[in-house]
Amino acid sequence: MPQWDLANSDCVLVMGSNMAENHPIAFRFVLQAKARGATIIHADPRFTRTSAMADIYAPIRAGTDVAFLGGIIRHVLEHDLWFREWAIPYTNIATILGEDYRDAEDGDGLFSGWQEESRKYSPESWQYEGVTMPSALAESYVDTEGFCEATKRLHEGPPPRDPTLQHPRCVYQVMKRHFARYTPEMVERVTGCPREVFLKVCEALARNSGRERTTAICYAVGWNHHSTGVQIIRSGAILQALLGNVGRPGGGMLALRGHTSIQGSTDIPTLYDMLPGYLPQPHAFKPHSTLESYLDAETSPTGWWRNFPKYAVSLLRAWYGEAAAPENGWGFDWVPRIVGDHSQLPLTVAMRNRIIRGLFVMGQNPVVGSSNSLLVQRGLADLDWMVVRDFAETDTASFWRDGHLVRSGGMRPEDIRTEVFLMPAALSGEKAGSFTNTHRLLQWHDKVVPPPGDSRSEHWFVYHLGRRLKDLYAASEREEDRAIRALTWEYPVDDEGEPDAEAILQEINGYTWPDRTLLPDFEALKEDGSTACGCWIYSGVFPKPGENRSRARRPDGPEGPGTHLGWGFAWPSNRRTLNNRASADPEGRPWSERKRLVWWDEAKQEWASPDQIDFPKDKRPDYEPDWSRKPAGMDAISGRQPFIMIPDGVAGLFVPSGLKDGPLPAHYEPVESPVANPLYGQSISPAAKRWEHADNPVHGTGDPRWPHVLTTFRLTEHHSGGTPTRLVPTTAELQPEGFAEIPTELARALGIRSTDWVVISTPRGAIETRALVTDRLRPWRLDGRMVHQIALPWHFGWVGYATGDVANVLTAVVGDPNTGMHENKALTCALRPGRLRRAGGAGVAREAR
Amino acid sequence: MSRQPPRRGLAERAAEFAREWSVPRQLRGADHRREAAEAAISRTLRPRLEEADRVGTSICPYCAVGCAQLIYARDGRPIHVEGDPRSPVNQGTLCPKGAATFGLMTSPMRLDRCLHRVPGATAWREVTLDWAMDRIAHLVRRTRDETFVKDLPDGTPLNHTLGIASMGGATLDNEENYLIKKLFSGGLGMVFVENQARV
Amino acid sequence: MNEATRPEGWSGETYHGRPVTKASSFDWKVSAYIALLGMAGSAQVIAAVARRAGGRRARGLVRRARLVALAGSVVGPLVLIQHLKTPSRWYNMLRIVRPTSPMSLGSWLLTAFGGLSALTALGALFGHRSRLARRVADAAQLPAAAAGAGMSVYTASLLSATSTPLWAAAPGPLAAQFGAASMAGAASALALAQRRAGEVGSARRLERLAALAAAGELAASLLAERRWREAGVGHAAQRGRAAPLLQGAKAGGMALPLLAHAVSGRRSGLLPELASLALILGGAALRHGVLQAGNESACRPEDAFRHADPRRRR
Amino acid sequence: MEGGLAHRRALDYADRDPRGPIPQEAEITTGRRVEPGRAYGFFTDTTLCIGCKACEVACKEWNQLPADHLGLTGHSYDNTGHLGAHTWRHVTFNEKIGKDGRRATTMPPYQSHWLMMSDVCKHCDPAPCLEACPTGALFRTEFESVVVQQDICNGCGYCVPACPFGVVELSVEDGKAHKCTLCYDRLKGGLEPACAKSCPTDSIRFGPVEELLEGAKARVARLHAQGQPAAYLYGAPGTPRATGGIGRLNAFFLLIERPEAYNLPPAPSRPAPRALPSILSGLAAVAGLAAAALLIGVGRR
Repeated sequence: MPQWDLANSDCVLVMGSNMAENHPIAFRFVLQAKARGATIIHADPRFTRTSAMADIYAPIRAGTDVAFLGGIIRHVLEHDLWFREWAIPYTNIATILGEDYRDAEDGDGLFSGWQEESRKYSPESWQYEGVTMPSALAESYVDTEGFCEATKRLHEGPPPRDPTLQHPRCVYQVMKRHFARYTPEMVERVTGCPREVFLKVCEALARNSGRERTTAICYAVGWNHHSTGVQIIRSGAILQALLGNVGRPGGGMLALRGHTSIQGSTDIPTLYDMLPGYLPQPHAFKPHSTLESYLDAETSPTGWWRNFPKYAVSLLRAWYGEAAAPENGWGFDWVPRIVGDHSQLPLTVAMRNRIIRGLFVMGQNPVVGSSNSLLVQRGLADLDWMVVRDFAETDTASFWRDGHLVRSGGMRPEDIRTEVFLMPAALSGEKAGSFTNTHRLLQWHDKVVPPPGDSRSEHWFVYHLGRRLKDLYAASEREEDRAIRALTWEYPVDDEGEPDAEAILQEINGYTWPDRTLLPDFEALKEDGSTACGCWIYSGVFPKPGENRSRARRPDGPEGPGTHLGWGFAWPSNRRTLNNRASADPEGRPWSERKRLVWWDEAKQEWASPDQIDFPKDKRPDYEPDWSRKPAGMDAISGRQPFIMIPDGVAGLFVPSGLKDGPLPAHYEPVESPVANPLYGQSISPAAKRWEHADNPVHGTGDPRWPHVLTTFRLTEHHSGGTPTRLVPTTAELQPEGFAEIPTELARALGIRSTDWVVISTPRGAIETRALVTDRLRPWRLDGRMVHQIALPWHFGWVGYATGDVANVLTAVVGDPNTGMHENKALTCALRPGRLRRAGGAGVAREAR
Repeated sequence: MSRQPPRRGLAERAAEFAREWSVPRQLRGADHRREAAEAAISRTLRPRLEEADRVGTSICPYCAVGCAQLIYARDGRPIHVEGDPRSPVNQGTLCPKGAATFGLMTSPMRLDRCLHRVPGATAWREVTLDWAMDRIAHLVRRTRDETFVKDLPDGTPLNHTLGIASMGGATLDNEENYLIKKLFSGGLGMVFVENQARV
Repeated sequence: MNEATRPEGWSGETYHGRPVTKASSFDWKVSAYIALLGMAGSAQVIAAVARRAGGRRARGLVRRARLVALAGSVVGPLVLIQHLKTPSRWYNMLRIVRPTSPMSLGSWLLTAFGGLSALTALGALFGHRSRLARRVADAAQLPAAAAGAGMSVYTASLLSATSTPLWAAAPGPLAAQFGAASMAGAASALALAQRRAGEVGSARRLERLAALAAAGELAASLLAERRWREAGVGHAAQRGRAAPLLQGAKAGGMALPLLAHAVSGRRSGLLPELASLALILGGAALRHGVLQAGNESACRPEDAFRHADPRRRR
Repeated sequence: MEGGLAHRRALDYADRDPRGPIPQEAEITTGRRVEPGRAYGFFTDTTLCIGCKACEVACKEWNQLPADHLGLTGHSYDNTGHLGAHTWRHVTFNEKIGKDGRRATTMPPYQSHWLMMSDVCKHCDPAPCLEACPTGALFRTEFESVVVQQDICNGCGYCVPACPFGVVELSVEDGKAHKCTLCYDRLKGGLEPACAKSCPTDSIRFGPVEELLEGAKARVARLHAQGQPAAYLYGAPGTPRATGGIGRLNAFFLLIERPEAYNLPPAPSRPAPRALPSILSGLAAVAGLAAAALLIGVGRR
C-alpha cells in the first residue's frame, strides 16, 4: 500500500517498527488518519517517540511478537470477529488439508515433517488434500524430489474446500486449534503485555475492520530481525487476511524499509539467490542443470507465475544478446549456480574462513552494520583485497587503522595484509538514476551537479570495471570466460565516461530483439528469444523513447482520486495497491462506498478503478475455470480470486510450501533468551540458522552469565551504519555519542546514572558506552523473576563527528531459516558500570588520530 | 547570517552611517520599531534559492520512503536541497536526515580522491582513478581465475567463484544494481552478491 | 522529573535543571563603566550644588568635580566600547532613538552628558583665563547636573528592564542603590581631592554627604534584598558566587566607612581618607556584585519561573 | 483515497522542472500566500510533535548555522540543550512515562507521556529584545516578525537578558546577536520558513497569525472533545497566564502540561515598563542627596 494511503486507515497498528522515528514522513500519513479519527496502536519493547503518539501502547518483551499476534488471531477466531464474507472466498480458510498434517499443537512445538538429522522440515505433509502446491514466490523453492511433478495436479481442479468450515481438516479448524493456547493470560505471561492492554488492541483491530473500515499494519526490521522474523510477518498477514484488510484503501501491510532503494535492490537483486524480477538464481543441487529443467521445475502451473519462462528467457537475452541461443539455453548455462546460503551472514563467515579473498563494498558499512563485528573485522583482515566505495571514509574502510583489531585485538596495522581501495562515490543529486521506494514506486533523480573530484557513480565504476575486464578476457578461449565475453555491455557514455542511466533503464524495461523497440509492458514478453528484458516487473517504466515514467511528476490535485498514477511508476504496471481486486466483493461490487477502489463495470464489461486493476482487466467476476480442459496459468484463476500470483488465487493463511519453519506461525523464544518457551517444549525455532565458528559463540537459554535482554534500535537522527549522518555536522550533533538505554530500576540497582560509562558484554565481545537511564524501558516479570532489558542504538562507530562503540560487536551470526536475516532485536547480555580496561574507547581512538 | 562585511575605510563607514541613520527618519515620523530601524540588509534581502541557475528533481538518499527533493545549484555546486512541494509522498516535508541532504553533499569530511592502502601500510596514499581501476580489474581477474569452479566432479555445472564477494546496493540506483548483478553474477560468476536487504 | 536535577528549595518542575533565560554578557568592564559614570554624573550634581551654595568659594571643588566628570565621561565610554563584541561599530549606538530602550536613551544621555561635561570642563581648564569659558561652563552646569543625575541611576533602570530575575525584582531599590552609590563615590572622590588640596572643611562636608549617601545605599541594599527575598530570587545574591562581594561591599564599602566617618568627626588624617576610598570601592563592588548575581540568577530556572509567575514564589 | 493530495497550484508545475523557486511556494505548502503587511508566525502544536528534530536540521541547513556539538547530555534525547546564536529551533524532551515507580498505562490521544516541543523565538508583540536594542538592529519586519539586522548589530548584548525566553544569544563567532528570523529571506521570496516546511507531522504550522489562532482554538476544542482535557494555548492573546505583559506571541504553542515542563516561563512579562519607576526612584534618591548636599553646605569651605 502506498504510504499516503495510510491517511485512509481507520486503525494503524505499528509493530516491529519505530515508525515516527525511522520513517517520519510515512508517519505523517498515520497522523493524517488520526486527525480523521483513526486509532493508533504501537506494540514495542521500548516506549519510543512512536509510542508517545499512540492511543494504545502495548509493551512487549523483545522477541515475543508471534505470541502477541497469535493471541490476536485467537481472539478474532474465538469471538468470530473476522470478516467472513471476505475471508472465505479470498483466503484458503476453507481449504482442506491432507491427512498427514500434524500441528505444532501435537508435536510440542514441532510440526509434522521435521527431519532431525538434516534439521529441516519437509513440507510434504503440509499439503492440501490431494494437491501439491508450488511456492508462491519463486525465491523459496522446495527441494523435494518429485515435488515439481506433483504440483502439476493443480491443472486438474481447485484444492478441496469446505465453505461451511466444518471439516476438521479445513484451515479454519486447524488454525483454531493451533492458536487455542494463545490466550490473553498466555500472551501476558509470554510477552509481559498486561492483559487489559492486549484486549484493547484486539478490540480496536476488530472494530476497525470489515466492510466499512480498514486497518493497516506497519512494520519494519523490528519484525524481520528475529530467528522467527518471517513467521512474525506471516502472523500479521494472517491477521490482515482474516480481517479483510488486504487490497483495500487504508488496509494492508506496509513494510517500512530502511534504504533509499532497498526495494529496488531486491527487485533487481544484488542478492545471491535471485535474478531480477524474483526469478530464482539457479542452484547446483536442484534440477537446474539446463534451462529446460530449470523452467520445468520453477514454473507454476496455475496463476500468473505460469509466465515465468517468458521472463527468464527475456532476461537471458538482455544479458547475453547475440550470444544467447537455444543451444546454450539462451546463455543459461553460463549463469552461476549457487550451492547453498551465500547471504550476508555466511558471507562474513566465509571471509573469516578465507573462502572469499576479494570484496567490493559499495555504499555499505558492514563493520558497523553486520552482526558480530569482531568476526567481520577479522574477516576483512583475512582478505587479499577490498574495494570500498562511499562518499567518505567509512569505519569499514579504516578497520585496519582504527578498528577493534588494532585498538584492542593485539594487532598492528602492519600485521593486516589486506590491500584496500577507498574510492569516492557520487551521491543521488550528482548522478541520474531511479530509486524504488518502500511501496514499489520508482522515482527518477536527476544529475543536478557533478560529483566532486574523482567521485564517480556506481554506473561509472561498474561499467568501466566491466569494460576493463572484457578487455582482459577478450582473447580468452576458455569456456569459463564465455559469460563475460558474451555479456552485452554497450551503453552510451557522455564526455566524462558516465554511462547513460536511461539507456540502462530501457534495457531493464525491455525491448524487442534484435530491433530494440521498447516494450509497452511485460505482457509483451516472449519466451522465444524475440524480447529482451532486464527485469520483467519493471517493464512499462520506459514504454517509448523519451517516456521515462519514473520521472513523471504529476500528483493528484485537491479533487483526487489520490492514487497519484501520474507520480513516478509503481511496479507492476503502475499499480498502487496490490491485490486490489479484493477491494470489491466476489460479485465485483465495492464492499462499501467508503472503501471503494475497484468495481466491475457491467456496461463496459471491464474492471474500473482510479488505480490500475491488479487482475485481468476483462475477466468477469463470475468467470470459472473449465477444469475439464486442464486450464493453465491465469485460465485457472476464477473471477473471484484476487491473489493472482498465488497458484490457487487466494491468500494463504496456512502455507503449504515455501516456508522452512512451519506452515503456521508458532512462538519460539529467541536463540539467546533469558527464559524457556512457556508455550511449547520446543523452546527456540528448530530451523533457525546457526553458523558454528570459534568467533561466533552462542549460549543457551537462561544462561545466568547473561541475565539481561538486549535489543538494538535506530534513532531518527541517524541512518543505519551511520556514515551519512555521523559525518554531517547538523545531524551528528543531535545524537553525538553512543549510549545504552537502561531501565531506571536496573540502573538504580547497579548504581548507574545517565552519562556514566557502562560495559555491555555477550559471548562475542564487550563494548563500553554511556548510560541513558530511562523509564521508557521497563522490567519484565517472567516466571516470577524480574528480567531487565537494555537497548542499544547501533549506528555508532569511530568515524565522524558523532562516535561511539560498535553495538554489533555484541550480536551473533544467527538467523531466520527463510531469509537468513540476523537476530539482533532480541539477545541477552551482561551489564556493569565502568569502562573497558583497554586504553580508551572509540572517543580516545578518534582523539588519537 | 554570519556573513562578515568587508573592512572599509572611515569615510565609507561615515557615509554608510549617514545613509543608515534612523534619526532623520524618526524625525519624519517613522516608527522606531519598524521603518526607521530598517537597514540596507533588509531592503535587499532575497532567498538564496533565487540565485540558482539550475533546479533539479531528486529523491532523498536516506530511507526508503522516497521523499522527493529539489536541488538548487549554482555554478555546478549545490546551494540548497529541500522537499519537493508537489510530491504526494512527502508534500514538501523532510525528516531530520532528509533535511540534512545539503549537509551530506557538502560535508567537510567528504572524500574526493582515490585512496589506496598497500598491504601492511599504516596510512592511505593517494592514487589516480585510472590506476585504481586498472589495479582492481587485474585483482578481480587474478582472484577469479584462481577460484573459479566450472563444475562439480559429477558434471553438474557451477560456473561460479566463491572467491570474490560484493556487499551493498540498497543505497544505489536501480540501474546501478542492474549493472552490478549483471556484471558480477552474469559476467564473472560471483555468487556472494548481497546488499542491505538482510541487514 | 529527575530528582537529581531538581533545585534545592524548589518544589516545582524545571526542565532538566536547565536555565530558562540567558545571562547577560555584562562583565567587569560594564561594572567599571557604571561606577565611573555614576561617579562622574554625581560629581556634576555636586558641582552644581557647590556652585550654587558656595559661589566663588567653591571654585576649587567645582573645578575638581568638573574634571572628575570629564575624566569619567572620557574613560567610561572607552571601557564600555571595549565591552561591545564588535567595538568598531560603537557608533550604531547613536543610530536611533529608541524610547523603550534604557540603553538607547542612556547612550544619548551619555552623549549629552559627555558634551555638557566637556563644556563645564572648559570652565575648569580655561576658566581662570577666559570669561567666555566660565560663562559657557556655568550655563552648562545645571543641564550637566541633570544629565549627571541620570547617569548616576540609569544603569540600574537598564538592568531592571531585563528578564534577569534579580534585576527585575527590585527596580526601585536598585536605582536608589546605584544613585546613592554614585553620590557616595563622587562625594568621596572629591573629598579625597579636597583633602589633597588642603580644603579640609570642604572635604569634611563632602564626607558627611558621602556618609549620608552610604546610609542611603545601605538602606536601599537592604530594601533590594527584601524585595529579592519576597520574589524568591535572592539566592544568587545571598548564597551565590557574588554573595561575598555584595556582603563585603555592604560591610566594608558602606557600613564601616559610614562608621569611620561618624567616629572620625573633625579629626583629619588617614581614617577619613581610607573611608572615602572604601566607599568608592564599595560602590564599584556593589555594582559588580549586582551584575554578577544577576547573571547567576538568570541561569537559575527556579528564579526565572518564580519571576515569571508571581503566584509561585516559594 | 485522500492521502498526499496536492494543492491546486502544484499542478501548474507538474511534469516540468521548476526553473527556480516556485513563486509563492508557501501557498502550495501551507495554503497561504506570504504578503507584506500581514502578521505571520508559527503555531507549534506539541501534540503532533514526534521529536524528530527535522526543524533543527532544516533551520541550520537553510541558515547555514554551525553545529554546536554539546555532547551527550543525558537529558532524554535533548542533546541540543537550548536555543542560542546557532540554534534557532530546539526540541525539548521530557519523559513522563514513569510515575511513582510505575509506568503510565492509559494514553490520551496524540502526544503523551513523552513531551516533545520544538521551541523557537516567539516573535513577541511587543518584543522585549526589540525594545531593548539600542541600535535599531532589532526591528519589526513587514511580516510582523522580529529580526536582528546583522549589518547594524554591534554586539552590545542587551537583547540577551531582555528576552524572557532565553532565545537571543551573542555568537562566539562574530559577537553579534542571533536568533530566528522567521526565515525573513524566505518570506521575501514567498517561501515557507524552513522548519515549518520540513516538519513531517505539521506540528509546526506557519501562516497568518490570526488564521493560525483560529485553527489553534479549534484544535484545542477538538482535543478536549477527544479525551485530552489538558490541552491549552500558550502565548495566544487572551489565554490566561500565558503572556503576562506581552500582548501576544506570534509564535505560540499548544501544550498539555505546565509551561515549566517545556522550559517556558509560566507568565513572561515585558521588562521595559520597569525602567520608568526605577529611574524615578533613583532620581529621587539622587535629588534627595543633592538637597542634603545643599543643607550640608557642600561647596562652603
